[in-house]
Amino acid sequence: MSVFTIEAGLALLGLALLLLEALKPEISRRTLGLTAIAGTTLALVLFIFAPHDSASQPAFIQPWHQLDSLAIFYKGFALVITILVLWLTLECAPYLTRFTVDGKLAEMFSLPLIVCAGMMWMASARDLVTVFVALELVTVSFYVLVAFARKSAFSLEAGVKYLILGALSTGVLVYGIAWIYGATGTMSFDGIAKALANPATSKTTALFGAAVLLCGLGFKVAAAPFHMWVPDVYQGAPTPVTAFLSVGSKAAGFVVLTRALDAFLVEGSIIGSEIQALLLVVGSLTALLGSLPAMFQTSVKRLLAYSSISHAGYLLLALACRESARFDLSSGGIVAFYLATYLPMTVLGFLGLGLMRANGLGEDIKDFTGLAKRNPLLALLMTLSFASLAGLPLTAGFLGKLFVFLGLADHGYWGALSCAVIAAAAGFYYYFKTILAMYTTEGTDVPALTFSVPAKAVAGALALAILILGVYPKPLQSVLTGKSQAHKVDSK
Amino acid sequence: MITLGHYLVVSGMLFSLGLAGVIARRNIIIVYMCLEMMLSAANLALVGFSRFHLVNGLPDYTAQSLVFFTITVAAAEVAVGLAIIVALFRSKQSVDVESVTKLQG
Amino acid sequence: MPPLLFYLFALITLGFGFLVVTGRNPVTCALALAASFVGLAALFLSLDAYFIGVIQILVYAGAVMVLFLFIIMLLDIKSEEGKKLNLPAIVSGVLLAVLLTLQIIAVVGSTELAQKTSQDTPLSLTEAATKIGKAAALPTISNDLKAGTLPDAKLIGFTLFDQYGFHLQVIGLLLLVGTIGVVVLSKRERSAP
Amino acid sequence: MLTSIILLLPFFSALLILLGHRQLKGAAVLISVGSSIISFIACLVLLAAADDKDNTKLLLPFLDIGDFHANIDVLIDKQSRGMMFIVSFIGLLVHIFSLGYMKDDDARPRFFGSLSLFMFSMTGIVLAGNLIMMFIFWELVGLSSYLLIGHWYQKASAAEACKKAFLTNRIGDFGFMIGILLLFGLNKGDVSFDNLRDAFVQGGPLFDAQKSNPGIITAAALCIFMGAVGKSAQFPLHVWLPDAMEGPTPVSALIHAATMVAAGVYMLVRVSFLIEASPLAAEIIAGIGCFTAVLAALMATQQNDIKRVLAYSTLSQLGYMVMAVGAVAMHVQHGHELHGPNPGHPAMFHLYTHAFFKALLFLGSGAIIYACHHEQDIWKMGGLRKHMPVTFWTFLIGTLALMGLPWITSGFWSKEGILGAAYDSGCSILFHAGTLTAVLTSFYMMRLVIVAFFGKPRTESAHHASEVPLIMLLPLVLLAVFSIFSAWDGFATPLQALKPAHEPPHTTVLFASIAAFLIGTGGAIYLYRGKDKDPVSIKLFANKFYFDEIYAVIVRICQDRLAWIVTALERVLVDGLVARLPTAIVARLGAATRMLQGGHLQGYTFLLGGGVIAVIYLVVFVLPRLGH
Amino acid sequence: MSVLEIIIALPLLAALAIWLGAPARAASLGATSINLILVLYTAVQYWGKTGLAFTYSRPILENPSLSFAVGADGISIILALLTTLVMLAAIWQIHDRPAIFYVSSLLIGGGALGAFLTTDIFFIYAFHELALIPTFLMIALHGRAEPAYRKAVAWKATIYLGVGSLVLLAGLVWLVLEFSGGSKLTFDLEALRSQAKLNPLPDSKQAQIFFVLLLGFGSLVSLFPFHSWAAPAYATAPTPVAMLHSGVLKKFGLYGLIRIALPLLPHGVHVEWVQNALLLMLLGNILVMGLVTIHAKRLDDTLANSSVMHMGYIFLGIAAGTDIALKGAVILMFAHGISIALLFGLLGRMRNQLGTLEYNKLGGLANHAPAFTVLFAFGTFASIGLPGLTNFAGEVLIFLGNFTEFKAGGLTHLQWTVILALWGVVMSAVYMLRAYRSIFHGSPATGLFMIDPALSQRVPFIMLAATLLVTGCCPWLLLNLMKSAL
Repeated sequence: MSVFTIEAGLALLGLALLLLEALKPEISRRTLGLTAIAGTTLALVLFIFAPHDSASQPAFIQPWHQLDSLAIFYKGFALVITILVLWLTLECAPYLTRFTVDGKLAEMFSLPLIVCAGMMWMASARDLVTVFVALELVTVSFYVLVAFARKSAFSLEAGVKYLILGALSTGVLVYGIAWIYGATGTMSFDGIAKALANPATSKTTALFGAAVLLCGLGFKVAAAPFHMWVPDVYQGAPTPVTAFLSVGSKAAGFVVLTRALDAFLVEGSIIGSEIQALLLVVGSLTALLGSLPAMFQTSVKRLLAYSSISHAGYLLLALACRESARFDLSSGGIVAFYLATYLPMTVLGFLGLGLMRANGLGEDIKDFTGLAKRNPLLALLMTLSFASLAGLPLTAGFLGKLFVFLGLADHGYWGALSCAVIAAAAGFYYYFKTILAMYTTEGTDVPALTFSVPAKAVAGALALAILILGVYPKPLQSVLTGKSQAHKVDSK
Repeated sequence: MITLGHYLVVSGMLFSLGLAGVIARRNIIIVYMCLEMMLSAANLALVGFSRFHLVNGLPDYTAQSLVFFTITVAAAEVAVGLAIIVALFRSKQSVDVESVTKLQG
Repeated sequence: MPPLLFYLFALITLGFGFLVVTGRNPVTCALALAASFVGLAALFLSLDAYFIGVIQILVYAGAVMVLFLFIIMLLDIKSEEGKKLNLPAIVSGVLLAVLLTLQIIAVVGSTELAQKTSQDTPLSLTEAATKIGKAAALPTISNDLKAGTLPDAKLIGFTLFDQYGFHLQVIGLLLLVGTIGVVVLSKRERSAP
Repeated sequence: MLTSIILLLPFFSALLILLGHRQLKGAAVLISVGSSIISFIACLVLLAAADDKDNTKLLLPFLDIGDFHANIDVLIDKQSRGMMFIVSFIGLLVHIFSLGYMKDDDARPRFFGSLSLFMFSMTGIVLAGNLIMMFIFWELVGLSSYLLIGHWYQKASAAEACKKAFLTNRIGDFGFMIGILLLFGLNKGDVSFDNLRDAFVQGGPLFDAQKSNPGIITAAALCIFMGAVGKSAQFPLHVWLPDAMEGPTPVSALIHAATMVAAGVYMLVRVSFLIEASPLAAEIIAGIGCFTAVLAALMATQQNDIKRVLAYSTLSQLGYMVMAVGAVAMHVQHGHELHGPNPGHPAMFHLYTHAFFKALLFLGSGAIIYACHHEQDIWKMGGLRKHMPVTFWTFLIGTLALMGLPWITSGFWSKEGILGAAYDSGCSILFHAGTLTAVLTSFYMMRLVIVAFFGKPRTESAHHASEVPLIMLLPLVLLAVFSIFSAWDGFATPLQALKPAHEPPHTTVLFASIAAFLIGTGGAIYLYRGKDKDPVSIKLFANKFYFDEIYAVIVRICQDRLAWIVTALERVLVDGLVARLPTAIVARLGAATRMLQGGHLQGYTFLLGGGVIAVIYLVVFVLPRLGH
Repeated sequence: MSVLEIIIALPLLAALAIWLGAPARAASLGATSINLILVLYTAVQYWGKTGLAFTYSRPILENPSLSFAVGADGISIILALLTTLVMLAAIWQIHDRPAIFYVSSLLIGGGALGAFLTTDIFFIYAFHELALIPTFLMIALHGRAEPAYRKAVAWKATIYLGVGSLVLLAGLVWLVLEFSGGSKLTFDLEALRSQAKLNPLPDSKQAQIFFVLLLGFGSLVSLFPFHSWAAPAYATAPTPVAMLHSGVLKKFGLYGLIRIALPLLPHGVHVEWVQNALLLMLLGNILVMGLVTIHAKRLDDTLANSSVMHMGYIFLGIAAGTDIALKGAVILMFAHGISIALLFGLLGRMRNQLGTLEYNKLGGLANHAPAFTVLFAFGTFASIGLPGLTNFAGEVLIFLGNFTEFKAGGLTHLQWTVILALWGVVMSAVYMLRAYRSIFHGSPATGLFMIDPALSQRVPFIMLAATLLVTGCCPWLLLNLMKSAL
């Protein structure tokens, strides 16, 4: 079974679920949710065992679909995050249904499948048309998902903000595509790379197009100054959707960004140095603008939003560091690695939030007070998640940061490195603030928290992933190394 | 003589006009209209480039395909967007951008 | 296209666009937008993109604008502005628009690409008939080309279904998602009093 | 083996007692006294031992890094053997005396433990074969002195006194350490006395340094001397010794009269080669010694506390010895040599005789205090001659020895030696001041004896005083014997005292000493016979030249005020600049960036549009010009 | 498998076990006792040897080359010994406290052990950071002050340590990049060392990297002027944390300088501007902090500030960079760790029993608690630098080590600094004796009641005091573990 079949199947499964709910409205959300999870898990299993070479794909998709290492990694990534989000939705369902008009969640189980398919296609895209189409599929689905709990004023507000700003960024993106196309005469990444390596190409036009295009993509990955939607939308959206946005959508954005930058920064590119400088500036700014305001947040969910901005900054900085002979990971590899470490820690954080909401608690830091007493295991796991987000060693988060720092230092980008360091230092403050709340016991005499065995299992697995990635990243690295090598060959 | 530059400038002005509207207007529906204007401006640029980038002596139809997709996507976005705006109006009795300022800080 | 017509349509496009941005009444704005899109469609035609021009009128000026008008009517939105103008927003909006325009003009001015005219880059339809590979196999296209007419819709159709068949499906899916979204988002509360 | 016993026995005794005295109870005293007896015997054996060729021996390892060694090596020569005898003999007598004196003290085990610790440390100083070992034990005697002065720590004055003693010594040690470091550097890391001496004599690195930069040798000598200034309570660090009298009297006898305070002199004699190498240092040393001698003697004339009189007298005598060190060095610098292979040194000789009679005087005063129920004011005594005859006679012998009763007492000979050295030094001030000190010494000692022992008892406690028990008398008698005879060859030779070789005494010196004795004694008898209160009152002397007050001001300004100012600066400047300012900046930035997130869509769209324009501006219009 | 891995793992496993429900005291005491025995075993095995021993490496990444590599030489073993001793004492003296006290002590100690016994820069760094969260939480939650104040203190310390370790990370990354040359990146200390021997960097570059490392490591060790976190943190921290952090964890920065910075950048410290900067900073530690300590009016302030001050001497040893001085620095690290842990342990007890630590409210405690007084005296005199207790050996070696290169012509900056630093020895006697006098001497203040601890609770303190005495009288015991020249 080819990878493409799996992707298409996933989208079809989403449609089928929609149809099922429409025809049999009495079907329980549990069944729907479990079916979706089972389907995605099956897809993941099939995907793992499917042949991973382009040749095995149907011929008609070859012009726009590629199956290099990066694509494979992100496809797997998308499947995993989708499963987690579906499961989180199921876990959060009791309180989510309070905010939907009919008390149902059917689309919350089917739309993620379609989104997942869209993200998988984005990962494989070879040209800007495919990127645009897949990206819009994902974005439009997210418009719906963010505003899904529309009885909540927050969710609706988030929906409106995401809609307006998202549409604005789509406009910018298309405008950028237009200019890139104008400058290079092609929409495919390979063609763009080839054209940019040609000195005859008009530099100003190319620069303009690339800049506008990157602005459009920057919105998707929450790069400063296009990040301002993130805190509001993340805070307002239902928690599973927030997790999906902050991990899935961001990863998809980064895979496209990686592809675009691979083209823009190709060997001998006429716009290479400018774009690289832009990345450094924007990355540093993003890391700072994510970290600094986060220090004053009182809502953990909003804090995680800012944290995700800050992490986007590191990822952008990683993208700015091109290959180094002394380093087995390409910048795309580092980004992939970082995202792989980012997944468990962020999802674990949102999982904790969701579980607390499910227990009737709020999302403020003060709601975390005394968590260690009420549920030591959850507190321990959340501590691990926040420690990893802060980048404490022996957790996954540290390695990601270390690679970024190594890359920056290796290229001598000291200014960017110091911004990253300042941002990380500020990060200590707000992550530790939350950790402190969990262990504070004064003035709280609240009953113990309980959560289900599967929840424990998933959270435990994520925590384990954080630790394993933190101390034994070799398997992941070797996967990425092999793949980014293949990717290099592919893109040439 | 009308050059590609003319089209591009018109497209750019339309794009800027849309942007100005998006920033300046308070009625979300009008904001949304301005967004459609921006998309159309991008389309104009695309079509312009495609006309002047001949492939086999013909306009480049890949770009025009993208324009086609953009228009379609815009339509879908409008549908979803207006639905959200309707939902907003239902809950706030207003489509003013200032009615959504609860999330901040 | 004669320069005069170009300027006319450009003026229509931009003028009505300006009306969209400044109009007090939403209905005015919507109608102005439709008019602007008509001007735009004319510009598309002048660029030999007949199909796109038609689509622009059909989909945008037609369907989309009707939708807008419909919603405006449905929600019965008054021209509620008038008294309170957000002056800083207007100033900054204008400022940004001017800056962006100047930047674009500067970029356009600095690139040779922008100097191309339709005379420099004429369509060579008859030669094209032999070069277009697979599409040449379709007699309607090659015949039209040989006859010296541009089979615009046919060529786009061919490109869409040959190169972008999959994308078309995805767009379909996207429209479906949009539909579902509309249903989900505008469902009325059943237990509403 | 012998030296290990002498050194380590008191160590283990001290350790055992100090850490376990509550379990040991009475046994503690026995352990301590027993160890001092064994040490004394071992020292006697050591006296008899023959000289070795290589007299520095490794006893215990301490620090050993590559070529650098700073171990516990003992240097056994005439000087250390003689000194060892003094230390162990007086130590033993003090132990015995304390058995009686401290009978009623609950904290007796602690006292004896500290005493053992002192014996250990002092032994270490005496046997030290290198400067670092000497420094180690130098500090340790400081500790034991601290513990013993603070024996009655409940008393605020005792608690303050022990602190003062330790801190003042620390200041001296500050210099001592610098001196050691300089010598260590100059002599390529070797600070054993033997090698240092060789490095001078046989043209080693020190010799070269002396040639190339004599200043550094002077600096080293003066720094080393600073250690002696602290330990031997020379001006300006003399203030701790009178206060140290807060300790039990046997301690004053042993530590603050006979042995520890003399360690400074002992050490100076050990490094005499260094002082001899620097004329300036020798002059300064002699000057300070001489100044201290006169100053302390003046202060002693107006003291009323029996122990304080003795304390100032000790100061004065130590000044004498230090002056002798300097004077001898000056003498040598003029091209003279001391006679003999292991020549006697007047300072060491005076140290030797002084140890006996000053210990005797202190123990005698202890007996008086004990008898008078811890009354120390001499004006509240009187007539004790009849109540305590043995004490009186022994005390008198000690006094005469200190005054230098011509020909009979040991003190006469040793003092005459010092005056002789001063005379020879070529600096007449030294000689004149020395003579003046001798006059004053006779005066205040005679005053003490007359006021305390003659006349009528002036208080009840003096009236009821009775002779002390035998166990306290025995040491007095033994010491009295030594006070008279220790200068005789029959004693001095086997005890290996560093008696200067017999030179025909200068007649001037001889006359001067005798005259000093007579004038001082006569003056005191004339002034004080039959008086009930002091007929002379010189505030300046009674208040010790206001040194304590001046120092208190200095400490308050230089230390407490400075500390206050520095603390304030540290809080405001350092913490402010390093911690608060950056934090405030970051916090402000955070707050400012948060303002961007105002929640208004129009603001967000503006930022987004502005961002696009800024990026375009940067990428298209700025960066290409920067030539990136 | 190396015995060192067991030593590192034991406390961490014990902490996990306690968190999951194992009896706290038994588990932690068991683990630390076994650890002490294991460390002593390694010390005996290593006796008189040189070079790295007990090495074992588990590769984790190939490029950049990263491995979980353990190995110990004399310095590591001495510091591991310090860690286990202080850990045992700190845990033993915990009395009637929640399990988090045990867990955090184990984590801090385990982190320190990991840092001292691994030979891969990545893990050396990582293990140190492990202690950050427990320290933070313990000060913020269980500190001995008003909640608002202790939280502020915890924040200050954490931000300082966090920022310091980030600067350090930057320095380490720079180091790794410079020494990896054109080949692949490696974090292995031994590999970097051999690189440094083969291709030493130019002096100016060494100086720059060394300075960054100095700032990074220095702020972890409260090097002036990056010290202002330390005193309030130690004064406020719960007893076991104060013992472990000031006694053990703080030594990490110094260990890093001796272990990483000096061997890789041997000329870095001798370049004039670096040396002068370091000398100024350490004089700040000694003289400024000495005066600040003199000004202190409470015992906790005195001890906390003094612990900052004494770091200056160790830096002095590092500044000299000679074999003797560095060995002295290591010994002083050990000595200071033991003595300050002893003092903080006793201070905790005083605070519990008396409720106040202000000098003008205390007095005469020696009358009631003689054994306590003796134990405290050990700490006091050790920190004064009295011979016979370990600190002296360290200090004197540091001073001597600065004078091995001596020109008769005059003193170098380094040597002038030593002379100024010697004045600090006087100052430390001033404040420690003042404290001792105010607390123990004099007549008992009214309303104060304090008794000697029961014998079983004396054990941890006796253990520390005995260590001071034994290694103080026989510092060659420690020197014999450091046969190889530094």
